[in-house]
This record gives sequence, structure tokens and C-alpha cells, in this order.
Amino acid sequence: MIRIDPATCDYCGTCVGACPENCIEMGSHYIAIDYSICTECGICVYVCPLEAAQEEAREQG
Amino acid sequence: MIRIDPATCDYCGTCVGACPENCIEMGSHYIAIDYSICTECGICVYVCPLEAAQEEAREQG
Amino acid sequence: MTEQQWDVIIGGAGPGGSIAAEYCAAAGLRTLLLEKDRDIGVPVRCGEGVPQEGLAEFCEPDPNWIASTIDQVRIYSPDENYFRLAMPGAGYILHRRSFDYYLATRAVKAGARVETGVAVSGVLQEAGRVTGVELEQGGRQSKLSCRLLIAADGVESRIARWAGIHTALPLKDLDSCQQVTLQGPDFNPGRVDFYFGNRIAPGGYAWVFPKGENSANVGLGISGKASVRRKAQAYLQDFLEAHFPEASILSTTVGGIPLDGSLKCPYGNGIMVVGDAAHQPNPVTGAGIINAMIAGKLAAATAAKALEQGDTSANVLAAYGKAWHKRVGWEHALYYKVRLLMENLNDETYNSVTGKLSGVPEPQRNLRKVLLTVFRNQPGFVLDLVMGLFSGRSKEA
Amino acid sequence: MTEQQWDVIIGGAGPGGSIAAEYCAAAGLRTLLLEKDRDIGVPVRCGEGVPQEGLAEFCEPDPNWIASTIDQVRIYSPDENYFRLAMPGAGYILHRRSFDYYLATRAVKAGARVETGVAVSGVLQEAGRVTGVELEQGGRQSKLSCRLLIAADGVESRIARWAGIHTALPLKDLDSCQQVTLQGPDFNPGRVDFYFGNRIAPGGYAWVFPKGENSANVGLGISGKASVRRKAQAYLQDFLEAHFPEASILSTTVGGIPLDGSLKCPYGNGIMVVGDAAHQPNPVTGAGIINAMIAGKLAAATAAKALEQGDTSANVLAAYGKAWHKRVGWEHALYYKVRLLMENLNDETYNSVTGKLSGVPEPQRNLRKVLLTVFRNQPGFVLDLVMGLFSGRSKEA
Repeated sequence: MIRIDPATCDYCGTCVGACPENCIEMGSHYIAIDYSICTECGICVYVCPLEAAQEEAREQG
Repeated sequence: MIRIDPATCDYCGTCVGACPENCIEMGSHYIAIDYSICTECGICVYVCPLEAAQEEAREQG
Repeated sequence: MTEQQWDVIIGGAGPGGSIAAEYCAAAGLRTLLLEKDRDIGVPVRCGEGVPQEGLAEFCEPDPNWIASTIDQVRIYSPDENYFRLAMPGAGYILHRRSFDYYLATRAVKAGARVETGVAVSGVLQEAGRVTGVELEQGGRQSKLSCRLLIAADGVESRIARWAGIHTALPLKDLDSCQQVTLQGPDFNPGRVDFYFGNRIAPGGYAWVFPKGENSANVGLGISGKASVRRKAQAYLQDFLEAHFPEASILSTTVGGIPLDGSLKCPYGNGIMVVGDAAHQPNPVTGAGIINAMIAGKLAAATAAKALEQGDTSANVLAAYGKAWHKRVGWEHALYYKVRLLMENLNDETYNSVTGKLSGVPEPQRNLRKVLLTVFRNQPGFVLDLVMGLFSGRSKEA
Repeated sequence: MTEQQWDVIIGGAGPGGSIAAEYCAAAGLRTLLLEKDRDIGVPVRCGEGVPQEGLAEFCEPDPNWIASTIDQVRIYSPDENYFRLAMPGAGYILHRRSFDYYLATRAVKAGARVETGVAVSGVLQEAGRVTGVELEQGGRQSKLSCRLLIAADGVESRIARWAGIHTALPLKDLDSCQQVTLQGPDFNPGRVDFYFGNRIAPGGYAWVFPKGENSANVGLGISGKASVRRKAQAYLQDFLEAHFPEASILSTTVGGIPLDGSLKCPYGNGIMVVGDAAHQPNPVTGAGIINAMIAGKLAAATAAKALEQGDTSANVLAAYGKAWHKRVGWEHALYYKVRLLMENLNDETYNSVTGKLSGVPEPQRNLRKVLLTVFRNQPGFVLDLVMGLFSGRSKEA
């Protein structure tokens, strides 16, 4: 499961543009993954210029 | 229970300044109520210039 | 940021924080100014008006951040009548997105270090004295020590509260505001308009502050008590539909203004509080820019003395509180009483005052004559009201 | 907003959206420009560089939003050697927080309606044709119909995807960037610097774009593939520590740049896509401001014709795609190949190129001579690389 930390995120939208499933919802101040669509491909984690998008396993590790 | 909708909120901090318990955490892009402290006094709902802070009962009604 | 010891850390890079940083650095203090937002100057949560003489204490006006020069004022009553005042050189409407940035660059030029995207998330204390801050930057936590902390973190201030200074605002002393920047309609770039009335902005007022000939900040503030029943947003929507139904909206902002007149004790052991965080806006007008800058300058002067003495206890920092009270705070105590009186005005009273004023012959309608007329015919507090809105060293329109 | 029928709704008020709105309105179309952020021009996610001739097609330079005029370029190799190019009048570094605002006011003056804080949250379609948009404003949902929709919603574009246009970017065609605006160090206000190297910015480059004498945008982009292992943020931290360890940071921003050269089909039934949303930045340099403005102008011209004909089908809107390809897109196809070659350059090659160029006598070191020297001594793609960086009507540095 991928989580985007709203406190770290800068709402730049890079992950939104990369998501092949179009499953990331973003406003000026909020961001949310539609987990009913997300395939956990991880591209949002990869392209994030910060470390806002994280795979949960990595976060726990 | 009081909820602040992150999509409606403009992160102006008016509620943060009014909260008598200092229980609202706010960054540039995130806002959260510490429910372990919140007394549901409602002042955040009252002072919000938008309708971002809502008592849950009202939202369901 | 390196782990060097800072003399002063300042939380919040608005006008109060940047001026405090500039004067601290100019006094030779190792100064760090931290801004939680990832940029300085935005979002703008402000009408952007300042009085000419208030600004002149700090800088020369620069066309890069002066949107309009104001020399006229209109005050509208609920029946849409108005009286006008000619006030040459009364003030400016700023572009705060550029102005705040300019003030931060001045702090850097004076020797301060500035960091953005770094939030003060806690206060370190030892034996009842502030010794540093906890920081949060992009999800990472860290700590920095300092000899003195200045909280300039706005209406949402938590820094002072973490340090044990009570700053929570009661509903009755907090205005709830929304403002838009309009583009398109014709505005008189030299005139600001105020609208009073309980249907327009209960417990507050609406304003039209021009930014050039086709743009203006149009906003309103209502008392926290009124906000319980209906939101500033709803009142502003009505006002815009009545006055500017077709205008483009290039910016929308909301915010709260502390109107209790000033914190009684804007300092503690190792900490001073300036600007909105110290409730320093004028309690009648809500004007806070120049007040924050004055407070920043006064706090920096006290910081330099305290650090020279090597004593940053509340006893020593009380000099800042005294300086603020002598310069501005005593007036705010009076304005606070005026505001309480104003809250009980009904729309008929507003209409009646405006009607009387319109009867004053045009050539005599300078501020002094107008005020004398009002003073003879109306309750005494109207004098204070108008004085509070449009005069004085420390107030902005 | 009233429920009137709009000819054109444009989602996104960056340079592409505002220029599209201006030209649509000037052509007599009832035009609505919507921006999801509550302000225009911020946050700035951009190096802010534009070529002089590219800007001249749209406006006269204005000191209110020109930070620096650039006539020199330095290109650093990983060993910290550089070669320099003298290029009189090559370009400008903008203040986009003011520039974007200015473009939006031009759209209003031309007759467009602008609204901020209004996000396009969905696309209405009937029989495979776009007929309007779903909106979200401060938590409230609504709908608006239009005859034509222009998506100018940046790298995070979802509007085109809702309309059935595939825009998802593969990892290999997406650069991940971070930039800070520094204050304090001395910068040459007429010179931009580029730094190449796999330890500095793998698959991309670092840049120093001056904004006056003591301020600069300093940032870097790395390829999406490199970002898997290490983030742009970490690379930039290294770069800043190496070059500007004590500088103040007045702004921090991140973002992604689509580098696949352009959407093949930036239109559909009732919709056109412009700017970053259509992947129109230069695939080598990442420059996108002027490209977005060109696309906005071309889309507006097609919009006017299509609405005059009363046919907004993809067949008719294909004229926009053709115009874009003829003007810019064909070049981007070439630059895309250059970029793929560049990704395989190792640090030794960068060092060697720079060494050879430093051997060219100073008086002869104009762009043409330098390029010829490179061309004779180095793999051919360096020509394309340098041409791509610093020349051409449609590119910004």
C-alpha cells in the first residue's frame, strides 16, 4: 500500500501525471490515492522529487 | 466530533489561533485535530471564514 | 542548516519577522529567520493597505511593490450613502507578494540567514526558559538551540503557546475575513472605500482597496460572534453580487484578525512575540502590517540589549513589552473600547451619521471639520472610530 | 459564476491557459478561465527563463516581472571546468509570480472571465464529445457546459485523461526537479550556468539562473529512472552544500517535467490540450513557458474557426495538432532523440567536450564557431544538444 504524506508533499503533481491508472486525486492542499484503482506499481514513489510518496513496507522498515 | 475538510480548508490558521486547547496542528498543506485533547467546544467551527471545520452531526444532517 | 549556535531564531517571515531579523542582524546578532511556507510573501492574507508615514519609518516606496497611492476615502452607510474625505498622501496599497519578499531580502543583506519550508514545531525549554526550537522540514524532525526566540507566526501562532504564553483568542475578539482580488471593473486608484452595516459585515466592515485602475482587493471581516450564524464567505458573495457581479477573481484568501488590542505580556523567559501572534493589529481597523514592523524593530532592540547583558529572562525582555505599550499598545487599549461600542451600532445609526456628514459643505469637509461636526451631533465614539480608521502613526487603512 | 453558456472553458491559468483565454476572448468567444489554486502565479514551479525572441511574440518586457537580462552562458562539466558563450540579448529570467498574474489580467482585458479556487474535477461528455466540466469550489460541486474545453492543467493534468486522451508519462520521459531561490551570494545577473554530470544531476542538469545581483534560482532535474535510487532533493542538497553553503533560501519548489516531446494527439472531440499537460516542454532543456504560450495561441485560433463552423469534432481540432507540429513539435521529435543519446553520456565525455571547447580562442568563441569545433571533434549530438539549449524561436533556457 502506497501512502502520500500530506505534510511532506508539495502538491507539485508529478506523481499525478505519472500515474498510469489516473488514480491520484489532487487539489491545492490535498492529495489522495484511490485505492480501489491503485495497482501499487510504485511510479509515484519513484518520481516524487521529495520523499512524500512511500510504500508502506519501506516506511515501516 | 469535529472534522476539518482538507479540500475546503485554506490553511489560514484562524481556528488554530482560536482553539483554547491548542489542539489544532497546521502546516502549509495539512491540518489535523488532536482528538485526545479536543473538547469539541466548536470555536473552530464558528470562526472558520469558509465551511471547512464542521461538527460531524451537522455534516450528516 | 549547520548546527551552529544562533543568538536569535525568529519563527515566521512576514513583515514583523523580517524586520526583527533585519534589526537583530544589523545589531550583530547571529540571526536565523524561519518560514514554514515554501515561499515568502504568499499566500497573501491581507488587505495590503499601509499609511504613508508608517511605511516611511522603514523604507522608501518602490514601484515594484506599490500598487496604488491613496489620497481619498469614502465611507458608505448601509443605505448606500457615503461621505468622502480628501486625504493627500494618506497611504499605499501594496503588492505584499513582492513587499514581504523585499523585506526578507533586506534581512539577508543585513546578515540574517533565512530558510523557507522549515516550520517551528515545538519549543525547547530548560528550567522554565526557552533554549531552542524543534523543527519540521519536509517530514524530517530536528532541533536547534538559540539564546533568544522571537515568535512572529501570525494569527495561528503556536510558538508562544508552547512557551507558556496564553494567546488563545476568544470568539468576541477575533474577526473572520474573506477577500478577493478583482480584475476588470473601473476603480479609482487613489480611493479606498469602506462599507458599514449589519447586513453587509456584522461587527466589521467591507473594504475596496484599489490596486491600479482595473484591480482591487475587495473583502470583508465579520466578528467571530456573527460568524457562528453565517460565514464571511457568504457575506462576501452577497457583496460581490451587489457591487461587482461580472468581475474576474484573480485571488481568493481568508483569514482571522486578532482584535483584543495586544497581548498584555508579549514575552517570557527567552522569548518575545510580535505582530498578529501578539495580537497587535489595530482593534478597530484590523490593520497590522506596520504594527508588526514596529514590534519587530522594538523586539530586536530589546534582543540586542538582553544578549549584551547575557540575560534573556522575562524581567529583561519586559523592556520590549513596555516599549510596545508606550508606542502603540496604549492606543490599542482605547480602540478596543471603541470597537466594543461599535458592535452595538445599528444600521439606522450608521445612516444617520452619514446623512449628517453629507450636510457639511464640501470645502469644509476635511477630517478635522467633519469630526467636529460629528462630535457635536453624534455619540462621542464616532470620533474615535473615524480617528482610528484614518489617522495616527501606527495604523494602516 | 452565472449559468450562462460558455463558448470555451479553459482549465489552468498558467501562461498557456492565460494566452489561450486572451486569444479566445479577443476572437469574440465567451471565454472562462478557471484556476484550481486560490491565487495566480504561485507557487512558482519553474526556472523562470525565457528567450528574448520567444517572449517578444507576446509582449514587451516589463521591469515588474523581468528579474534579469541574460547575455552569457557557462556550461560546466563534472570536473568543474566550463566553457562560456557570449550571447547578447539571449533571454530573461522572469518573476513568474508577477508574470503569470500579468498574463491573466491581459486575458481579462481581452474579455475573458477568470475565476480562482475553482478546480475542474471531471469532464461531461455526450456521445463521445466533451460538453462541459464538473467543478469543485471550496468543497462544493457544480457543473458548467461549454462548446469547447481547453486543458492547460500542467504536468498533473487529469482533464485530458478524463476526456479519453492518454497522457500518463512513463518513468523514462519524466524529469523530477527541485529548485530553491537563493538570496545573499554574488551572482552575475547577466549569466546563466548549467552543470552536467552523473553525480550532479543524472539524466538532467543543474542550473543557476540569476534574479538580480544577489539572488538566483538554483535547481536541478534528474531523470525519473535516476529518481528511483535517489531523489532530486538529495542531489540539490549536495549541490547547494558544494556551491552555496551559507546562502539563504527564500523559496523551495519541486516539480516534474514531461520530456517525451509532445502528445501525438493533443485534442479530441470538443477538447484541446496545451502546455505541460500536452507534454510540450523542450525534451532536452525542459523549457516550457513560451511553448505553452505558442500552443495556447494556436489552440485559440483553432477554437475560433471550429466554433465559427459549429464543428468541434476531433477532425476539425486536428488543425491545432498540425499547427503545433509544424511550429514546434517536429523539432521536439529531434530533441527527444538527442535526449536519449545524452542519457548515455558519462562524466569523462562531458569533461572531454569542455576541455576541447576551452581550447577555442576566446575571440572566436561565439556560438557558431564553438559549435563547428565541437561538431568536428565530438559526436554529432553535442551540436544538437547545445543548439537545443540556447537557440531557436520556441525554446527557453
